[in-house]
Amino acid sequence: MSEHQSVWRKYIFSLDHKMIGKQYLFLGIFFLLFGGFQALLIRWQLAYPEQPVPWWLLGFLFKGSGGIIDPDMYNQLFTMHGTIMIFWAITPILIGAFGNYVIPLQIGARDMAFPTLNMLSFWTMFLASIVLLASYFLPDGTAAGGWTSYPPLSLEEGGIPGHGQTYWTLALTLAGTSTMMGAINYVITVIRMRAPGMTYFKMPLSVWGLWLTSILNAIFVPVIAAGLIMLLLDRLLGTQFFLAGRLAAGGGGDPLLYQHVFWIFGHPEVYILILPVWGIVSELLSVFSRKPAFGYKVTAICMCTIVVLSSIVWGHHMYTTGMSPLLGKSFMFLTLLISIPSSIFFFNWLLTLWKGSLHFKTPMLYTMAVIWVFAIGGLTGLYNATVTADIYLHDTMFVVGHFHYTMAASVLFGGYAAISYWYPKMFGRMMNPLMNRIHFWGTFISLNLVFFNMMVLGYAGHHRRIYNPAEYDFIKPLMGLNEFITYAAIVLGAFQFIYLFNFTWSMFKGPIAEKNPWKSNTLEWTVDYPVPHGNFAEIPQVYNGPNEYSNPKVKGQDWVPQSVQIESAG
Amino acid sequence: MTNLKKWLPGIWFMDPPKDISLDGYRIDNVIQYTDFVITLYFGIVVAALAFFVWKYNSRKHPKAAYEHGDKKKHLIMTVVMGMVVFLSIDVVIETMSFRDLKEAFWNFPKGKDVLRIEAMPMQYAWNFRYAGEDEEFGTDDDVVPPQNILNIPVNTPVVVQLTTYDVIHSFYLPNFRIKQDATPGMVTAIWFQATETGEYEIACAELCGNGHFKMKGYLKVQSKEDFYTWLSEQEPEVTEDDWDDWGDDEDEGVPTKWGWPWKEVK
Amino acid sequence: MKDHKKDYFYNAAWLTIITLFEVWIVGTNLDRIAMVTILIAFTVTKMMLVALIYMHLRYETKLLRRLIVLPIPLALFFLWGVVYDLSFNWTI
Amino acid sequence: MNQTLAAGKSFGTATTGKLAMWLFLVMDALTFITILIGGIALRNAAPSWPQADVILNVPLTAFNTFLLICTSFTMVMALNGVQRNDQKSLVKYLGLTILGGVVFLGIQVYEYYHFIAGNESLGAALSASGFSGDKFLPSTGMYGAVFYTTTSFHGLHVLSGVIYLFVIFLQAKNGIYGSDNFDRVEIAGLFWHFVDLIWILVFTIIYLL
Ligand code: HEA
Ligand code: HEA
Ligand code: CUA
Ligand SMILES: [Cu+2]
Repeated sequence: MSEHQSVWRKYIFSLDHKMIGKQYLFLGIFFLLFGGFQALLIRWQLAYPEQPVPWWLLGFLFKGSGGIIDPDMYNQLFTMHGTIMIFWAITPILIGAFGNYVIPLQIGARDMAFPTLNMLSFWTMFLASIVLLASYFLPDGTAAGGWTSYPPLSLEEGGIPGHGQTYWTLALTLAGTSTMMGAINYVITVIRMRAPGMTYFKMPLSVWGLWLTSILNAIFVPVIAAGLIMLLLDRLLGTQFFLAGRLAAGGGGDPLLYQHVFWIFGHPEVYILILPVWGIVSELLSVFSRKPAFGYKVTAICMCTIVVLSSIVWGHHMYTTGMSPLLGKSFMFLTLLISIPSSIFFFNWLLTLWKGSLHFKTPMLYTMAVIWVFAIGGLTGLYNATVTADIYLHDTMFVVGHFHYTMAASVLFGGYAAISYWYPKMFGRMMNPLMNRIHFWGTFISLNLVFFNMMVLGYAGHHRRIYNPAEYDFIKPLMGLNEFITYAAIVLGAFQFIYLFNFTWSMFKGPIAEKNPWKSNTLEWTVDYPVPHGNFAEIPQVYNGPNEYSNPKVKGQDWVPQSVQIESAG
Repeated sequence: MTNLKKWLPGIWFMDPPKDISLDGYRIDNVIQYTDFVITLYFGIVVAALAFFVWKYNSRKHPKAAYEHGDKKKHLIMTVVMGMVVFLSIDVVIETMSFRDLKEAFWNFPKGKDVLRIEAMPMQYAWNFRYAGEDEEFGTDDDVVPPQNILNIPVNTPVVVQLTTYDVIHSFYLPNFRIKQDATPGMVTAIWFQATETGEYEIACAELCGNGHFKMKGYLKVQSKEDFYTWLSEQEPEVTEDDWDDWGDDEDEGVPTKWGWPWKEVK
Repeated sequence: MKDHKKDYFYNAAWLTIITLFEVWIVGTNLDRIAMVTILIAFTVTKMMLVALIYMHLRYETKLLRRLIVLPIPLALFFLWGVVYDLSFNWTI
Repeated sequence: MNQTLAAGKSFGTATTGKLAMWLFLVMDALTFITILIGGIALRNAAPSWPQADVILNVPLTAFNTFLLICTSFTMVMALNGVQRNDQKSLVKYLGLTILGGVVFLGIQVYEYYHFIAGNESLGAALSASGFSGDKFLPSTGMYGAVFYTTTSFHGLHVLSGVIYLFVIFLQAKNGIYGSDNFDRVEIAGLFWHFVDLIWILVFTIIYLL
């Protein structure tokens, strides 16, 4: 590899998976901030409906409407908040950044299978971001049909003016294209580029999670691509796939078709977001308990089972559409089946801690928080899965609470764990543990206050996506709680800046990291910082599983790199 | 299982809207049961976490056990755990739910006693239609009350059939614990029965545009006599013959000709 | 490497013959259900011929073949679910 | 950046690029299948659906099908050529394949043009199927929507295939492929056959059923 690369090749159009991973990371953090800011505006409106946005929430942005958020703006806010958080924050951070950064290093490869495709994938995502951001400058604003964008509301005939929805659809199609390129790359890389000796069941569970996520991406993003194409044609060419009733002159199609296509993709999508976290959590629990992951194989198989099951349960988002009894019952049954593998690997997580030697480094704290929040998030999924309970809870804040626990809370904590854990390898320095601890506790407490109380609201009947809840008498008594959530959310948001500060500051001022600060076994810790393009001087030969911690055969230390034969170690 | 509410504490400190329906308790019950078991499991998880943190932290327990957990007994243990969760939560709530669907929510009442209503939400209002004296929809004595007004008699099963004028809406009655989407191009149905008189709210639970948040209806549950008095006081709407034509003929944004011959529920 | 020229030629011939037969059968007034069944059977045959011979799936490993076939049942499940739900109505 | 592929003999001699192409084809197929599922579901729920041969020109399209089958044959012959290091036949058959693809596209464009420009006999066919007007457009009911979406999406694939093959063709003319280096020809061939395979499905569903 030549050392004389132009800045251009090195930082911008880099082919190095590590640089591309970082690019994704920064893209994701930017949108995480952006989406988080929108969340706070949503919260402001829910607590103080139609009151001027204060300056510290950038109230001047709403000068046009007298400082207040108007209904149209509110719809745009949560639509873009959901879209951005899912497709532009979590996907780039967990799959784009860590998929890229971690997979080749952990399986002992020099790079991705297709470095150019990898670069193209990032730049397609970048283009998608530009299209998405451009929609903020349209005269009628961004899309406003919810992140699910059900037609006919998301069609011309549905009554939302302007081209925001078209931009949204285009941006999402582009982002999908990027994701598909990435998915091909990750799947094939894991199949093809593993170092000698790295069998499937010697891969770290984090690779398992990322790999399974990519498989889901490969199968289901094409499905939503088809849906988006049809939506786009409906908007641009006058087809009527998703129009029916009075709005569809001369026949027309069926809005339910979109819902099916969307959720055939949409349900797996939520597992796409959580699978990397499950993998990372399984791996980190083992590292910081200094103990092999309990039931490693079973955990991997459970994740595979969930991948399979996740593709046949989409109907649970549509119980109230007038679904036939047969489908309703089948989908409930299939959905509930997921709790078996979920609780099995959950049990394995807990038993990994059992008899371990727990080191509460910051990545471990975030990881343990995932156990807490995912237990709540997962278990509340069961209410939603129940047809009768869901007749009441569907489209209420209860669902919002459920998915923030699973998505926002679990995935965010998983992301923080991953960032803190791989930071030394990515940037060569350590993050400040004190700041991380403060951030951890602040986030953990306020986040639970925010999201748990959302479920309380939902149970009390508060439906979602409403601009001014106080319109309803039955919600009026809940407004106090709404205010409380908003305070908590503001605190939550404020604490994130500690992390952001720590993240940036440590990049320049943090203590230089050792080669293997966490004493981990996996291959990425066998190379020095900065990891050169090409990663390994010599492709390692893998001998052990990823979790040989506290192996009694190893003398003098409680870890052994995967590439060191145990008999000859220590 | 009778009313679970009596002996299981809920975990939500805000009460849901007052239940005034015949079957709402079923939904409350299944939620209560789920509350109970998941609190239990979450408690176990938290207890385990706390115990491990206390017992196995590295200061107290510097040497971890070397345990892969891949022996047969471990496999059996975890699978049994999974099955316990499945049997104690999933199977139970599934049984409850299927029973309730069969006995109540999917068991549409038939017969003379049933009040039939057609509903056609639009951006952003509720239109309701009663069959009138002859109990046939599409005749000249159909009653269409002012928008957003729905009156029903107490202790009478009510079947509402829905379709929509424009985009998807969802007919949500918090006090009855139910909702049903109204989707263009199809007629969906829902039924309920009130057990108490009073005034309640109807909400739209599906995002339908800028006015979604104030797409609110007023539900008045009256005694039977009051209801029929009220009904007879309403102006019957003269309908025209072309049923498919509803909508082209708007009067200040209020569709005049709409409705459909009553459809039997499967 | 073995020479498959002959296979390729026969394959093209078969594909053409089946296509001609399909077009012909549509012109007859066969019972609708029988016609649909026949057409689907022929289509599947043709697709298999292309995949197995032209795309050399016949010469790939069993694992690859299986993996490629795997999404088909999934797609059929989607088809069933969507078709069933869209044609279902609570009211008649 | 050469790395020995120590792991994963489970796919035999299939190269990494080939596996990736297969994966891509499966994904692409899923997009197609979703559109087709939509079409089938809508058709199944529709009160009426025109007989295929009333509006569409089935014989012409049958010829197109035949053409695609032929190009699949020439494509595989091109591969056969390069495997035998027969440069001439590689270039010749690749050229024929591209030509076939272009003619296919030409016929499709002609068909579209005929529909979009409209004429009286088309108008008669349309009204026989319950549509008004004498132009057949994407907005002509569900039928037009399904027809145009599937066929144009397929057409785009043919177009990309033609471009893709053209690149390979230029490279082949420069003689960079040979009996020890034909992986990329094979991969391009996979894509081309896939386009044919999907067309078989589209032809049956849109033109025959
Ligand atoms: C990462 C995201 C994520 C995850 C992981 C999940 C996980 C689950 N979700 Fe969730 N869900 C969403 C994100 C997610 N969901 C989103 C975004 C929506 C709304 C979209 C929208 O409408 O906008 C949604 C909506 C949603 C609905 C539709 C609600 C409605 O709109 O009316 C349903 C219904 O069934 C559902 C169910 C489930 C179930 C059963 C799981 C299961 O996977 C959960 C399985 C886990 C467990 C069962 C817990 C594990 C077990 C234990 C903790 C017990 C262990 C105990 C011991 C060891 C002692 N979800
Ligand atoms: C992963 C996804 C995700 C995340 C993280 C969040 C985060 C938050 N969400 Fe969001 N939300 C959704 C996904 C998400 N949400 C979706 C899909 C919807 C549905 C949309 C729809 O209805 O269509 C929704 C809807 C939604 C609503 C309902 C609106 C309505 O129905 O009317 C509300 C209301 O309170 C809300 C609030 C919040 C809050 C307070 C947070 C807080 O957690 C935000 C706190 C802020 C941050 C966490 C970001 C700060 C980050 C940094 C400072 C950078 C840190 C630095 C480094 C990493 C280096 N969200
Ligand atoms: Cu109507 Cu929301
Ligand atoms: Cu789901």
